[in-house]
Formats: sequence, C-alpha cells, structure tokens
Amino acid sequence: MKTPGSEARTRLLRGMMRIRLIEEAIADRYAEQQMRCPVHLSIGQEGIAVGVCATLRAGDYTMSTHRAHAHYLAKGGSLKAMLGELYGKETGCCGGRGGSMHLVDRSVGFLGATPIVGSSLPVAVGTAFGSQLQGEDRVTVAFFGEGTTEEGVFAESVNFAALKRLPVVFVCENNLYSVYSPPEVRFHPDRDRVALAKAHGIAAGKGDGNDVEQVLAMTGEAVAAVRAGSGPAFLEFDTYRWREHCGPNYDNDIGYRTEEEFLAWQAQCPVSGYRSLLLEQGVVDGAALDGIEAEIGREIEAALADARQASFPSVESMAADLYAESGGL
Amino acid sequence: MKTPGSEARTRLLRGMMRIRLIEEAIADRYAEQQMRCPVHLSIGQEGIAVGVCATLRAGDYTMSTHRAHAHYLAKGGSLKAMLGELYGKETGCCGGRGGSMHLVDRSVGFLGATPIVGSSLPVAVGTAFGSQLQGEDRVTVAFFGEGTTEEGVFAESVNFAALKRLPVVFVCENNLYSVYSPPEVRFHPDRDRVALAKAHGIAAGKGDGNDVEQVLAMTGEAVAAVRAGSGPAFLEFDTYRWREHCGPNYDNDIGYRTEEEFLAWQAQCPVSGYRSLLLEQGVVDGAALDGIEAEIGREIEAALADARQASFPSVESMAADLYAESGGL
Amino acid sequence: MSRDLTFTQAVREATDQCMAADAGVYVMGLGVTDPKGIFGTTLGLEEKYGPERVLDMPASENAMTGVAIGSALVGMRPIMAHQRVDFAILALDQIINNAAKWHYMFGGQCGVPIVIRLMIGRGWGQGPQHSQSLQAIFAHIPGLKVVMPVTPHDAKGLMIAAVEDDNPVILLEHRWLHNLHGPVPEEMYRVPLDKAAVRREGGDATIAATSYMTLEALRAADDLSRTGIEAEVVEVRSLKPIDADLLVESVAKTGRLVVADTGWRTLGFSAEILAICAERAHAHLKCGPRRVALPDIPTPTSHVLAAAYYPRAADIEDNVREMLGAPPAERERDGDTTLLDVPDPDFTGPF
Amino acid sequence: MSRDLTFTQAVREATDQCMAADAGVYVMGLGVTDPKGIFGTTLGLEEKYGPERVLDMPASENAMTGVAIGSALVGMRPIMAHQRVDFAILALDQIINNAAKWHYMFGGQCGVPIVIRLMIGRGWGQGPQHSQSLQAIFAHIPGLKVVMPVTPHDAKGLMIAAVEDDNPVILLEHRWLHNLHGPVPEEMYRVPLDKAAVRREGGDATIAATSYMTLEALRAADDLSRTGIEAEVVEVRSLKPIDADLLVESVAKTGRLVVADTGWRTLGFSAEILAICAERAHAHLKCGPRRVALPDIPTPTSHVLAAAYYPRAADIEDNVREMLGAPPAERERDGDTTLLDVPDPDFTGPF
Ligand SMILES: Cc1ncc(C[n+]2csc(CCOP(=O)(O)OP(=O)(O)O)c2C)c(N)n1
Ligand SMILES: Cc1ncc(C[n+]2csc(CCOP(=O)(O)OP(=O)(O)O)c2C)c(N)n1
Ligand SMILES: [Mg+2]
Ligand SMILES: [Mg+2]
Repeated sequence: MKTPGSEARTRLLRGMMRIRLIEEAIADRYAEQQMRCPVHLSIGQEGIAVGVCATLRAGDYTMSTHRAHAHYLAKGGSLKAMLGELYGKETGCCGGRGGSMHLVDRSVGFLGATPIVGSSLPVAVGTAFGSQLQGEDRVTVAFFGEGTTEEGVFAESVNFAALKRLPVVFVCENNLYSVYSPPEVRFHPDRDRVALAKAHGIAAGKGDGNDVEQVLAMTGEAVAAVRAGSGPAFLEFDTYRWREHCGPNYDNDIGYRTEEEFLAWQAQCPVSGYRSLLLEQGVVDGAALDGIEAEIGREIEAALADARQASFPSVESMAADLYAESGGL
Repeated sequence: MKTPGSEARTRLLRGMMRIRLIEEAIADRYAEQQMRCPVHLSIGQEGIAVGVCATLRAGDYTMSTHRAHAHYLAKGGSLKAMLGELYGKETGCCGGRGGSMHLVDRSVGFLGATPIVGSSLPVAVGTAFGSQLQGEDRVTVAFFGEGTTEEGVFAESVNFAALKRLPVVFVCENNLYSVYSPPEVRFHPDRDRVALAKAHGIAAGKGDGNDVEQVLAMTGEAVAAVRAGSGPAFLEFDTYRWREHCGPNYDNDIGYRTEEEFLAWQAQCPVSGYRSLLLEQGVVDGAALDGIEAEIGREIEAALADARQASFPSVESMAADLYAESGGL
Repeated sequence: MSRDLTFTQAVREATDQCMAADAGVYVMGLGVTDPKGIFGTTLGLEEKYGPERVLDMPASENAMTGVAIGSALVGMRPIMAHQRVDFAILALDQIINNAAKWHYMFGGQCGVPIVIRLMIGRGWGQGPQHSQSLQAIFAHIPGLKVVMPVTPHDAKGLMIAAVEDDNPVILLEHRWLHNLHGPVPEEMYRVPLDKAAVRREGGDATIAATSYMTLEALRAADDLSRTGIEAEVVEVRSLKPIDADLLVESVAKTGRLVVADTGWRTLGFSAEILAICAERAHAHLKCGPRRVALPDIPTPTSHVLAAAYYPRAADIEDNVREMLGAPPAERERDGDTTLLDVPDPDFTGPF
Repeated sequence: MSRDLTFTQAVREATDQCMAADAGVYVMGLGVTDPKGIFGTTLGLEEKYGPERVLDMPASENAMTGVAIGSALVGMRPIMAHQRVDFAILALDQIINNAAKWHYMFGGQCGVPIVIRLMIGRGWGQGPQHSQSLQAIFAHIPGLKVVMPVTPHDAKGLMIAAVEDDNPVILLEHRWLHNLHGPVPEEMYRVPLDKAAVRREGGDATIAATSYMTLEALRAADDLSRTGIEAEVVEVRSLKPIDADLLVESVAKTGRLVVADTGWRTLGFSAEILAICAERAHAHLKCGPRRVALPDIPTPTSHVLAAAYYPRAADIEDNVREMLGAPPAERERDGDTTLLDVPDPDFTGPF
C-alpha cells in the first residue's frame, strides 16, 4: 500500500474532524432532551472508522454495533438521516423506528448496526458469504469492540469466515472497557485476541487506533488481500472512548477509570495529532482547516435544523412494515 | 508424574477392557429393542476416559456429553444404574427419565452428562467455580468432542475458567467427526485448538488417545498443576469412534468415511495395544487376563439381568420432581 | 399431475424446485450433505446443486443463523435445517433479536427471506433435550411467520411459499409425519402461510389441532363418529399469522372447542387458540374450551413414561364426550408401551 | 419494623440479607460491581461481601448461566442479573435446556437453586432490542418459576423466596418500578412464589395485571370507580406456578375479565390467563374476556410511536366500559408524548 498523498491525507483529517464535530454537536444538544434514545458516542475513536473506510469501495459492505456513528459516517452514511433518526423523526434512516443504536444506509453499503453485543458479527459474515456465493468481489468490514470478543458468537463467526475464506475483515476497536468493566474482570491477562484469530486460521494483526495512517496502511493491505481471495483478516486497534459509555458526558469521576488514564489517551487524540502533523508537514494550512471546519459546521447546522423541523412518523404508520411484502422468487 | 506400577497398569487395562466389554454387550443387545433410547458408544475411545479418570480423586468432579458411557464408568459410576437407565427402568441413574444421554452418579462425582452440544461445558466450569468459592481442592474434568469446540460456549467457558484460574481440565476427544461431518466442512485446516486454548491464557497440550499411559501422564501433570492453583488446562487427545455416531452398528459403508481409515485406527486399538504391551512386558499373563475378562463378563451379565428384571417407573410418578422441594437457606 | 409422495419426499421436491427456480436459494445445516440428509429431506441436493449451495456447517447454531440473515440481506434465500428444534434454542438470539425485527426496525427497507426448518423429535427415548415442541416461543415473536405442515401436499406447498416469502419463516416438521404419504402435485405450488384447513366437517364440536396432533384428532373424530358425535377438525397449519377467522367460524357453528397441540399446556399454542375463541366466540361457546397438550414437565425418556406423557386420540375423544355429556368411551388400557414410542411398527431405532 | 423503601432498595436489601444468611449466595452479572450497580440494586454489596461473591463477568451470557448452574449443583446459590431481558436470550440454551430440566431429568437428585434477574427496559428510545418483555417464554418452560414483583414489599419478599427456593427462578423487574416506594419490613420475610394478590376489590369486572401494568390497572380502576364501576384488580405477580384459583374466583365473582400484560398480545402471558378463565370460569363469564397487551410488533424507538405502542390505563378503562355497555370515557388526546417515555418527570435519560 503506497502512502497517501496530500489530498488523501487531508480527506482523512477532514473525515475525522467531521465525525468529531458531529459527535460533539450531539453531545452539546443531548441535554435538550430532543434526542430521546441512548447514544454511544465515538469521540476518541474516529481514527479507526476513518482509516478503515478510506480503504473501502462504495460497493463494499460494513456493519456495526451500538457505537456506530463513526462507522456509519465514515462509510458515507447520510448525516441528515442519522440525525433524523436520533430525533425520532420520519426522515431518520429507520423512519424513527431504531434510534442511534440502529443505523443503516444501504445506499452506501452500511447494512446495519445492532446493539445486542455480538449480534451484527455473524450477519456481517453472512453478507460476505452472500458476496462469495454471488461471485462479487466486495469486502465486508465488521466493526465491534473488544468486549464483543467475549461472546461465543465471535468465535463462531471467525471460524465460519475462516472455513469458507470469506471476504470479511474483522475490525476490533479495543477501547479497554465494556461499559464500565475493565479487562481484569473479563479475561485472563494473557488472553490475546490476535492469537485467537490466528488459531482459527486467519491473518491477524494489531495497531494503533490513534494513528489514522497506520490504520489505513494495515487495513488497506488486509482489504486488498481479502479481496484477492486470501480469506478473512482480523485487525485490532487500540483506542479510547472519551465520554461515558452511553450518553453525552465525561465520567472519569465516577470511579471505574482515572482522570490520568483519560488524559494520557486524550493526549494521543487521533484528530488533533494528525492535524498537527499535517500542519507541520505543510500538507494543509490553518486557513484551509478553518474553511473545512466552517464547512462541516454548516453541514451540521443544516442537518440539525432539518432533523428538528422534520415530522414525527405518524401514529398510523406504527404497525406498518412488520412483514416485508413478498414478490416471489 | 511417575510411571505407573504393575498394579496401576493392570488397573488401566482392566478399566479399558471393562468399558469395551460393556459397550459391546450393549451393542449386541441393542437390536432386541429393549434399550429404547439413542446410544452413542465409546468403543475405540476408552483410553482417554480411563487414563484421565485414573488421575482423579473420588471427590473430583467430571461431566460429559451424549457420548458419556466411558466417562461415567471410568469415574466409577454404577454399571447397574447405567444399564437400568438404558432399559428405561426405575433402577436407572435417572429413574428412567434420561436414558443413555443423561448419565449421572453423584456418589462418585459424575455430576451429569447432557446431549446438547457444548451444554455441559460451562456447567462443568461452574462446578469448578463452586469448588473455588468453597475453598475445596477438587478438580473438575469436562469431557467433550472436538465438534463441541465449534460452539461459542466453548470459547466462553474457557475464557471464564482462564479469568478465574479455575480448577478445571478441558479434555477434548478428537475423533475427527461431528456426527458424519468431517473437519473439512467445519473449520479451516489451520485451526488449532491447542493454540486457541493458549490464546485464552491457559495451558494446553495434545496427545495420543490410543496410548493410555500418555493420557495418564499428560493428564496427571495437568491435574496436579490445576489442583495446585495454576489455573485451567486444555488437553486434546486423538481418537476414533469405531461404531456409528449413534447406535450399535459399524457404518463405514455409508460413505462419510472409508473402511481403510477405520482399519488404520482399529489397528491402534487402545485396549488390545495395551494388552499386548502388558503381556509382552510380563505385567500380566494370559490367565490373569482371562480371569479379569470372566469377572467383567459376570458383572455385565448380572447388571444386564438386573436391568431387565427391574420395574419400569410407575406412570403415577411421571409428574413427580418437576421442582425440588426447598428447605430454605 | 399428482403422485403419491411421503412428507420427506415432498419437502425435498419443494427444496429442489426452489433451488432450480432461483439461484439465490441455498440449503445449510448440520448434516444436510451427510448420508442421512436430514431424515432424507436433503438427499441428492448437493449432487445436483453443488457444495456451494448445499452445505454442512460447524456446530455453531447462533452464528450460522446470523450468516443466513446476512446473506439474505444481500439477496440470498437460505433454507436452514436443524435436526431438532432443541438445537435452535442456541440461535434464538439471532432469530428473535435480529431476523424477526430486521425489516420493521430498519424502517421497512430490507426483508430477511430465510426459512428455518426445525424437527420435533418424539419417541425412542429422545427425552428431555431432544423432543421439545417449541412453536409457542416462535409464534410469540412479532416478525416471524410460523407454520407446521401435516400433509405431504402442504409440506411442499408451505415450503415453497416459505422460501418465496420475504420474511423469516419457521417451519416445524414433526418426525412422525415424515413417513406419511399422500398426493403431491408435480408442479410448483404454494399453500398460503396464513390459512387453516378444515380436515373434517362436523357440527358437534371443533377440534383444532397442530402438526402431528391432527392425525390424533382425525382418529378421535372417527371414533366419535361411530357413536354419533360429529367433530369438525381444523388443522392449524399456520400458527403465525393465525387464521383466527376460520377458527372462530367453526366454533360459532359447533359451540365447543378442544385444542390438541404438540407442545406444553401452559402458554402453549393451545392457550392462544383458547384466548382467541374466548375473546371472539364467547357467545357461541356452550361450555368452557379445553386443551389437550403435553403436561408441564420435560419429556421423560422411558417409553413407559412417554406413553403416559403424550396425549392421544383417546384424550381428545374423552374431552369431547365430556363436553357433550356423553358417557366415557370404553377402551382397553395400554398394554405394550413400546408400540407407542415409534412412528410405525417397522421402526427399529435409534433416530 | 417497616420503612419506606424504593423497589431498588428493597431488592438490594433482600440480596444483602440473603448473602448474610448463607455464604453460598453470590451475585454475578455484567455491571453488578460497576458504579451504577444494576440501577442501584447491587450497590455496596461488593464492598460488604468481597469480589469473590459479587462479581462482574465477561459478556458471555450463555456460558455464565451454565457457570451459575454448575456452581448451584455443588451447593452455591447464585443470583444472576441481566440489565435487559433481551440479553438473556443468548442464555436460553442454558436456561431452557439445562436449568429448567435438570432436577426432573436427572430423576430428582439435584436441584438448581439459581435466581436470574431480568430487567425490562422501557422508554427513552430503548427500542426493538432493549425493551422486550419476554415473560411468556420463560413461563412456558416447565421447571422454571417466574415472578414479576410490583411493590417494594413484594420485590424483597419474592427475591428472598426466590433465593431460598431450590429451583431456577426468573425474576423480571420492570424499569418503571425501580423508583416506586412503599413500606418494606426490615427483617427477612418471604412472599410465596405461587400466589397472586388482590390489590383492589370490586364486583363489576376483574382486571388481572402483570408487573408495571398493575399500576395502570389501578389507575384505570380509580377512574372507573369515579363513574360508579368497581373493578377488582388482581396482580399476577407469580406467573409460574400461576395462582389460577384466585383468578378463577375473582372472575366467578365479577363475570368479566380484562388482562393487562407488559408483553406482546399473541401468546403473551395474557393468553394464558384468558385460557385458564375460559376453561374454568366459562359459565361465569358474561362476555368474552379481553387482552390489553403490546401490539404484535417490535418496540418502535421514536417516543411518538412508543406512546401509541404502550397501552395505558385508558385502554384498560375503555375495555371495561365496553364490556359493561358504558359509554366511552371522555378524555383528551395525548399532547406531549415526551412525557410518556420516561418513568417520572425528573428523568433526563439515557438509561
Ligand atoms: C448480549 C448483550 N449483553 C450485554 C449488553 C450490554 N452492553 C451494551 S454495550 C456493552 C459493551 C460492549 O463492549 P465493547 O464491545 O468493547 O464495545 P464498546 O462499548 O467499548 O465500544 C455491553 C456489555 C448488550 N447490549 N448485549
Ligand atoms: C446444539 C446441538 N447441535 C447439534 C447437535 C447434534 N449433535 C449431536 S452429537 C453431535 C456431534 C458432536 O461432535 P463431537 O463434539 O465431536 O462429539 P462426538 O460425537 O464426535 O463424540 C452433534 C452435532 C446437538 N446435540 N446439539
Ligand atoms: Mg470496549
Ligand atoms: Mg467428534
């Protein structure tokens, strides 16, 4: 994989900035109690979503979990439809049926996110199986947290993907916590997810989720190999969730983690670190960045206004769509 | 672990001979249609059950699966209660409620066998957790087939055992098949169960299930370490199921495996191989073996007669024991 | 053109025709390619359609159900088979949380056209963990369709309708129906997934039955008829959506209802039929409706206990007679219970 | 001595007292030791009893349920908690195949004394996968006991009875009950696991309610009373075993039945109550019984839809009035639906 050029690097930075600003906008407005659904923000974890999705084609598939905003946005999901969904409006990507934990935008290959831990993993593998059966050269990326690997379905999913050499990349975001639970209460210190994946017979590696170019490089290589038919890959990236598990606030005071730990990770911010690097290297200048920021700000304001103004779904529509109408074979 | 003396070696041989003869007696009589339940015979797999259980104390726990006869017998489970159960009688170890797939003999620490693949694994881990909480130095052995490792609950069970450093030994009997399904349709050729276990953070090893002394030595070492607090161990032993997956017959003709494969494994018979060895080394002589065989034969005949003569459970008792009567804390 | 086929052959033919008609249809499940081929229902398919479209799988019920769902999201139409409904309990997460809800919760954008075939074991000491009859669980979950064919004709027609449907369909097959034979048209045809069928007309009582219990209900109706009591037998082959209208209509006519279901009594499918008829046909009911169902205990293994555990025609008959104030039928007590734990006398176990 | 405690405090006190009384009792579940302590119900227990007996766990619901079972087989008495009933679907294999059947299938040798606490989410956009109310599934399975406490008093008493019981007990807690407060005796006491409770007497109609719907039923009864209609409210806090006698007695007295349940309509727990009363109280019923339950669709997330999705006192009231031929009550249509998706006005989300 060749190193990205200036334009690509600026796109990476812009992608992360955009997600950061959108998530912060949500956090800022959450207290207004108009977004009446649980939200699991991606702030601090933008590098992985952006680095990974930059390696994908429009026709490739991705799926995610309760913490899906960054993945959805990085894959190109509609911001208006996402905010509409958070506001419970009919313009939402699920027409208000799902909320933040159920994002979908099929037009860009983001096939869905579901909040039962582990539940979207085998579904993602199934989309890759579908691609294989159909002779398509699509790749599927399954995003999930490290806690998800404790569910049995993770092992089952990796095993079947390995068996069939499916075009799927498992992207594990290791942010240390599963809700408030630290690693010590969840697995043996010697547990090694990369080794687990390899023991199933697939390629696996580990990288720094705060370094978007490392994510890009590792994923790019994996995606190329997977697309070429090498079988699945597992990639784990270290990262950190800055805000509370669910909700808009910081929660370093409630006792499950320390302010020091948080600050150490914040110092490695994937967005500001990369921003400084690109400025330093002259890839972008401050004015250009201001322009980008302003542009994103306008996009967010417009999408927020849209979401606020949109109609709620009609009560009469509530029972619709329980079943799909069938057209036969 | 010191090598076993003559008496211990003879006991090992006798244990395997006994299981073989019991299983053959069941197979011979199955066509009489008096044992009206599915039976999964252990013929060919005796070395593991006997080698493993020889390392255990009476107070140690074991649990098993649909293919439990050898484990139950090797741990000291009552033959009469087992045959009674197969005949559906009230003298059966479950009073006829369970059949061959649900053996139990709490008096010898055989806490139960259940035929939902993987379902007894976490339960076995739970008994070890109980022992740990109670400060007991018991060890639990969980027996299961290699197919069981495909269920997610296997990974979950190993993970929790590793986390808590529980006194449990996972004994995987790799007989190549899951019902009629060969490895090729179930996992990647590079899948490595020993590596999987190690990646969870536990000790693991692999041995020859046809060599009872190797089983004994490896398990003895593992059990001693586990009892001393080292945390769980995973052991895999290669073996082969001689008869059909379920039922009394040979089935090398139906197409899922070859007669040659069967013959090659039969040539490594754990029982006759060890018998020859002990004869050759003068540990036992032919007359002694004849005596043992006759003695086992009498035991089997008596147990069979007992099972045939025993009463069926009364229809009136059918609804009893749905709930345990509670005595309070 | 109709031939005489077994239920097994009918299921296989339906699968075969669906696979021929649509390259998206594939078959997956433990043992679908093995020499037994899910009690014969998948035999020959791998040879005909290749190992990509007919595949055995690891013992990973939950993930494999997710795989089926994922493939369906991108245009495939999987048919999954489990040799026992009990094994599908491991997959309830994917079935309940994902398959059932996907279309609704994502705003109606994408259906999940999967068929899950579940076998209900019975007899020959299958026991507590291999012979549950869990249709009530599936029929409780919004978003699933649930059918239980009885005749070979319906086995084929419901199977084809299920595969063509864009929703998850649970198709429960009772092992004691697999050898049943009857006329089955050669061409592809559909039996609607939401209609019950009147299998025998009568004016004195309605016997609503599911799955294998339909055969027992028909036996009971025969016996009753010999003493002048005419029972109407309604086969509830579609559990969800349920054909409530037909049930209510029949009960309105007969004024009496006995429901015979293969599942447990409490909260079993029989409870729903009673509830519907109590709600909608109360004025027509001449007496309280009744349930003939499994007692609320796990399946005991010993054939002696199993004989007492499973209700039969006689139990249905007794209930109808009691409702009508007719004296109990005279009959002999069971002699040889071994005859009652196999589907037919030729059976020599094990399953 | 009785104090005024919340439901949350009552559950915590029950757990505390059981742990003090029996060293075999331990508490396990995702988050039981975290700063939120399962909505406050496990707070302080780790400090008091140590990390061996109060433990967080990996996200491995099925295995951890097996672990609970295994430990129970050797003398422990685990209390497991899941923050949503939806997560327990992953553990149904161990619950249905093992826990429920163990005592029976192994011939009555060994009970499985485990308590599984399951939270029913509601409101604030919990949506399709975080607010199911699956009591009907558990109550269908022989061998399980299933309770749904409503008052703080019963929360404590049922919890203690559940822990002391030698069988698997499923205890479902509705999130909208956690802040309810009321008198709770200080000492250890038991509320029987198989008895319903009459919460209000009346002769015109029986409203049988489960869990949170009891509060709506009492509101409905209040409103009805204002127009001279006296409803009897029976709280079905024990779903299995069910107190059928009390229900039948009440219906025999009132002649009318409306069941208000937190679950789905089809094959929901309301179906069983209708079935029981149809069977045993047919002669007393003056009209068809009715169900007030969730429509058969997944929970929609948007509060506007959720407001229409969840039935309330008004729905119960309307049904009772219709049965009595009384004119519909006059009331205003919902204005601000945001008020309906939180348990109390102070709530600021998220759960
Ligand atoms: C089956 C199931 N169990 C538990 C939960 C509760 N839960 C929600 S998010 C979460 C943490 C998952 O951790 P991880 O996969 O690391 O994702 P992160 O939140 O850290 O991004 C848990 C346990 C759930 N949603 N589903
Ligand atoms: C959950 C579940 N899925 C499928 C089955 C059907 N089944 C019974 S035994 C068996 C094979 C298990 O293979 P393995 O663990 O290797 O044991 P072996 O029979 O080879 O001793 C299977 C798949 C089952 N009993 N339970
Ligand atoms: Mg995490
Ligand atoms: Mg095997």
